[in-house]
Amino acid sequence: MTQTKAPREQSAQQRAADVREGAEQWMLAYRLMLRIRFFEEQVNDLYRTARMPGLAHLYSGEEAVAVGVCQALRPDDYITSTHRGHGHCLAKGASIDRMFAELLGKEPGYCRGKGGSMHIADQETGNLGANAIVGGSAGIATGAAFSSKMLGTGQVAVCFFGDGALGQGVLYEVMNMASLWKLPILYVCENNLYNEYTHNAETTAGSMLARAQAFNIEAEEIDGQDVRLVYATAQRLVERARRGDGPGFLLANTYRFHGHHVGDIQRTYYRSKEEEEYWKAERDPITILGNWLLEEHVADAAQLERIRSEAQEEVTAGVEFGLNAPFPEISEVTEHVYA
Amino acid sequence: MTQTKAPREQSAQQRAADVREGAEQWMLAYRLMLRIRFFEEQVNDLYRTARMPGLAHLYSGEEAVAVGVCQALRPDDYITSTHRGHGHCLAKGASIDRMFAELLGKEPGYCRGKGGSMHIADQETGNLGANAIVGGSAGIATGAAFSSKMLGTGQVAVCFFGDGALGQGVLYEVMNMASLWKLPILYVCENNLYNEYTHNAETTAGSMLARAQAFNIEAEEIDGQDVRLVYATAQRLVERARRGDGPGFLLANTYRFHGHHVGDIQRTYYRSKEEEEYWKAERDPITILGNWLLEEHVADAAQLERIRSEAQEEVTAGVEFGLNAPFPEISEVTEHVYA
Amino acid sequence: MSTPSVVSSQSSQAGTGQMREVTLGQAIRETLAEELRRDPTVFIMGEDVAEAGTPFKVLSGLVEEFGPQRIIDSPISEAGISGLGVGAAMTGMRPIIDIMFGDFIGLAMDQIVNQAAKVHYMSGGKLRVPLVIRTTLGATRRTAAQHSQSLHAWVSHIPGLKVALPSTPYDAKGLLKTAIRDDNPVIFFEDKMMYQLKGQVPDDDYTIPFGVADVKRAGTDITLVATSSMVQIALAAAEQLAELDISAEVVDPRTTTPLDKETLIASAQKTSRAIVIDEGYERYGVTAELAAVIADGAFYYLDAPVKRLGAMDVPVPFSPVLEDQTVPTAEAVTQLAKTLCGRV
Amino acid sequence: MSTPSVVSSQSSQAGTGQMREVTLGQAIRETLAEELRRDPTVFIMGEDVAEAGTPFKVLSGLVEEFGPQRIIDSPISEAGISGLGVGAAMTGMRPIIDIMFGDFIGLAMDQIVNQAAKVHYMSGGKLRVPLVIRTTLGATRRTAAQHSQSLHAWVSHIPGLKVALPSTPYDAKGLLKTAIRDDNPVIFFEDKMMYQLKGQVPDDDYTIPFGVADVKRAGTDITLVATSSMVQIALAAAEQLAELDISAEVVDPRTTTPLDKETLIASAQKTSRAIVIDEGYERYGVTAELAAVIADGAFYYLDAPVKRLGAMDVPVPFSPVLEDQTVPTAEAVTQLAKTLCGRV
Ligand SMILES: Cc1ncc(C[n+]2csc(CCOP(=O)(O)OP(=O)(O)O)c2C)c(N)n1
Ligand SMILES: Cc1ncc(C[n+]2csc(CCOP(=O)(O)OP(=O)(O)O)c2C)c(N)n1
Ligand SMILES: [Mg+2]
Ligand SMILES: [Mg+2]
Repeated sequence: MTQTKAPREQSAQQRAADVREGAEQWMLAYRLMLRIRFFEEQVNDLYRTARMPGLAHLYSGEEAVAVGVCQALRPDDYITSTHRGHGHCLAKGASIDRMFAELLGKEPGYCRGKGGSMHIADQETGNLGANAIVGGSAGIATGAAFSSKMLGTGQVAVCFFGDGALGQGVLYEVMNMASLWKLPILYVCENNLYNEYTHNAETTAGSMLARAQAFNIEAEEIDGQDVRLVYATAQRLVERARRGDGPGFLLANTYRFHGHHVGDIQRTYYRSKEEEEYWKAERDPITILGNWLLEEHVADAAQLERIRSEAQEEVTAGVEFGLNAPFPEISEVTEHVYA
Repeated sequence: MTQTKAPREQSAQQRAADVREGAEQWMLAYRLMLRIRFFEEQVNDLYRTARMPGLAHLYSGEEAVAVGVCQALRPDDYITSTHRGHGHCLAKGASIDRMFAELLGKEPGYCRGKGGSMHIADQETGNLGANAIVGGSAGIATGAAFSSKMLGTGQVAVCFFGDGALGQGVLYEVMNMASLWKLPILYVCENNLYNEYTHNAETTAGSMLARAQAFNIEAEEIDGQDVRLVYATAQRLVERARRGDGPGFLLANTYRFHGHHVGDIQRTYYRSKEEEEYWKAERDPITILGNWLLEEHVADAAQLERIRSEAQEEVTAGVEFGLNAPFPEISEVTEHVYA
Repeated sequence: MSTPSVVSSQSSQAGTGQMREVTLGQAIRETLAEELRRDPTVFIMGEDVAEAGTPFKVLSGLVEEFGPQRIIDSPISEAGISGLGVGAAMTGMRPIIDIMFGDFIGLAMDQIVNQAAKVHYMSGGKLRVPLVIRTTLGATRRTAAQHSQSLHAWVSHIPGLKVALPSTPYDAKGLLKTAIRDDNPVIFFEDKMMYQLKGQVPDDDYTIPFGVADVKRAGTDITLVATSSMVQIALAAAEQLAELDISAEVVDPRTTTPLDKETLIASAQKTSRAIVIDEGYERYGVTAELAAVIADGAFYYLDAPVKRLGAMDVPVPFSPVLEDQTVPTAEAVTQLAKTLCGRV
Repeated sequence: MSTPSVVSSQSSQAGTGQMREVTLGQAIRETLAEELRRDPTVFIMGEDVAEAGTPFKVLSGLVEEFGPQRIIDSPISEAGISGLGVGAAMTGMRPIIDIMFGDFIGLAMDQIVNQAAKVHYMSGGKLRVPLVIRTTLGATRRTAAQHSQSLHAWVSHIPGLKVALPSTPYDAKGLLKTAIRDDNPVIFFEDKMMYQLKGQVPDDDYTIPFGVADVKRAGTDITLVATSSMVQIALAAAEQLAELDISAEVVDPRTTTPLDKETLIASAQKTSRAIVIDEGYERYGVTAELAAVIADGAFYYLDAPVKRLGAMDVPVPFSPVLEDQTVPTAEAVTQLAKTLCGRV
């Protein structure tokens, strides 16, 4: 499960062309990944300083998956997300300030403070919502793809979920339907090796890829730390789905740098410090892309540093906005139960 | 999905040895299949003459699956069954009279009349119960296999289900666990082409076998009308499971001769008369075994005829027993809610 | 069971056109056909809904008119189709999901309760789930414990869901139209044994608002609150009671959520006695809520405790002699009403 | 919330040994350890139950003593592990299945309700399902709508299931022992917010029979029937009421099914007033059944209608300012009790 494919071999010419063509996109990817990283570090800080109610599940380390996949999407394409959803929201275009407001239970939050970290939804960016039920959005995403097909809108739906969601039967139920009806959907399994505090070797028999292939779904396993590879593969599967050639399944191997949630500090009983260090040092998707940008002379160190500080500023401004925002009126508690 | 493997090629010598060795078993298989056939014809008659409450799902045509698999089991091995469960019960050793009593809601029935056709259970023959929820017994069978492993009893559990149950997510959840923990279980998918009134080509994407293989489960697809092949394959998978080498999945291609249930008379909108005639004329498991017994001189026509009439007599006696049996006392309605 | 229902509110809500006699099953079918014609975003998905028209044959003919793109046979995946319905509802469609037997909603409870019911609220009012889940309830069909339950109490309990239980062809049609046009998830329970029940429906398009109880028969001595399958039982009991000079008022809430508390309470205040009858298990069932609401709201008017008749608290047995014990009968209602009215 | 509970029935049921102070979480853990030691057929299965000891850390240390063969980390498959538990229970084991959040039982409802609850009855009394499903309830943890529900009304509704809701360490231990030794499926709900609550438990082995309510505090003016998380709220309200010279009796049913109707009714008959408090959604929830039972059984003794306080009928919101509105508070109970006692 842990082997990952290297980016395909390319001719030097081809590569130079790709670099030129992709330069703007990869610079944006770099910015988006940093935005997510700084956002999450700020969330962690809010938790540690007891300024945020409840918990949150940080996406740091997995940024290339959300960003690479969402770069392959149209603005009106749909995504569904998970308990570890901040990265997906941001990659699909959510604004930092309204996200912080939501995490803090404030009125200008995406859900007026009613959803919180695990339920951010934003229909303007096609985000049908994070979901606190593992595998809980598989049906929703498949239904969105169904709508797209029925209404002929050409939209694709992306369903993000973790390796743990492979334990949920409903995923197989809807993958079967998506395949039967050739729905325009991409199932993205973010394999970060763990279901909470349990390694997936203990919970997941056989082959993850084969679980989708059994339903005749086009499936690929890739290194989820390489945003360019994620993008290229997602692009192929998304366009295939959009053309009506049926659903795809993308198994992206990745890693979460923090604990399962912000409060998960003692982790050595389920994963080693060495493993964590290895991923942070060698497999950080931001470093990987940054190095590539430098090597290919797409950007110089100063440019990257500028992006870094801009992203940091955006996050700082966003959290200020959230902290200063008002709570909803108490009377809102009984609003929005029914439409 | 519909191709079936031919019995493996054998040398003439090997075959002769097999015949001698198997003679008694195949004669018994013939008797058991006839018993099921006549039982089901009698049930149909009870329905048509309005002597049976409710409905029933007949197993006629599929006898080789239950009989072949159960011949590979120890008496204390477990089975779980389905809404189409009479064949499984009888093959595992249930008595005809108590089954009729149950179908008629009578006190000497296996469940004192409380279960009826869809819930016959008989722990003395290891039958953990038919189940009216499609896929509903997958968890139970897997749990029985788990007990066997925990208690070290060497028992194997067989989970019978129809092709329609491949739509139920819980099946994938428990197959994953069975594989992870190498539980002694055999999943038997009786693929009779239909989910009620819908062909499984409309409901089932990809490969049925691959759905088990994805979990690293040893899977085989066979002609379910050949009881000897069913036995041989089940035997191999059951003994493998019993040894602790992990679960098996047997995809048995078969056909139900009657409607989905006794009341399903008009069937041409979902399957053709020709298809039905083909299976009855060419693929009747009882005829197939009967012909083989004659060809191999295991039995002559008179012997087979004797078995036929004995089986018919058993069924006739059984239905008489059921019809004459008393209903349970009305006070029983509140008994057995709690143990 | 053949007592004709007195649909008192009918004339007030119906259009001005002709009335026709149809069965409850027909009423459902023609409502679906009318809504499928009216709104191209409506579709039906479920097991054996197309050519087979469901095992109850309620949907027969729809696939011929609307085609297999809109009347969709699904795999046997109750959770999956419910989840797909939620997502489709959030993105512009109005799905009608068919769950063959109400007993199977256990398979879909997570999708119904954690997804459908909560999406609107959790998103701060932005996303909507105009989803209808049609399913069945009711026993006495000799189909035993896993095909005979009336589990509407579960969903009635969940904020964000609406729950409708028609008891006549007229109500079935008007409530189902409302359900389909509603922007919220609605669970619609049909009594399997009532599909052949006949009644008048208007030719004109009409809807019945949710949360409006219907007085199926007016009376002065005792209130019989009854739902779904139990309405005909209550009406039959009212007939029997009339012969004993006890005037029973039969009130059908029609939707458990929202609940028309006012009408229930007003009736009990007027009659000073009430029995609540429902085919769900009695304990922690719908009778509990309705009885508690009435006992509270009519406290100072009641001459006797509010009594409840639900299904017996046992898994439904197969044997007819046993099964028949488990469901409230007109005789049982009559007997209890007599006792409450001091006529032992 | 820190009011110490007055466990009146404790001495009568406890052994003769010493008492110790433990938290509710510790009480659960040591009960499980004792039963795992006593009976080799007991095992625990669930998500992150082994080395992690669950996210609530309630099971910490068990895998070290009993090994991964008996404390089993499962895939994230609530339906699958529940189904496996049913089958294992039918064949000689006594499984304890851990469903992390009560909100997730929707995923397992079919297994719990159509399988576990019915096997014994459907088999005419032959097969048994000695299964315990441990899960949680309760809000105010800032975990929003899908992690904050108290869904015990659903399972309380189903014949064949037993449902226990401990409110003190003493009750948790005695009820859990009974659950594990019971030959029926028992759903055991623990309040997530109460794991740190301290109380006395005896050193000796003891069990608390199901269906026996406990008077947590005796009183004469009003009965407060409260379950699980709401018992401490009721006790706090009783303290506040005492200062106003209103003597409140706090009764904890401890199991909703079976229900000790007699004790509830007798208390209300004595005090002539009752409020039922439970953290499930109010509509069609546990408060409805309890209120209906009391309103019926104490009808001729009541001076005021039986009142109910459940969770607000809204999906639980994330924002603390909103979430705190949704759960009954001691102040709300006190206020309502004052009104009922005519002290406005
Ligand atoms: C149905 C369900 N079961 C259990 C949980 C508790 N839970 C929350 S996250 C999680 C682990 C999820 O693992 P994975 O899907 O791999 O996502 P990751 O956290 O690794 O991103 C669990 C068990 C849940 N939220 N929903
Ligand atoms: C969960 C569930 N959904 C639907 C049904 C209704 N139903 C009964 S049998 C059946 C078809 C089953 O098909 P299959 O599993 O292939 O078995 P077969 O009848 O062909 O033997 C259906 C849909 C059910 N009993 N349980
Ligand atoms: Mg993971
Ligand atoms: Mg079939």
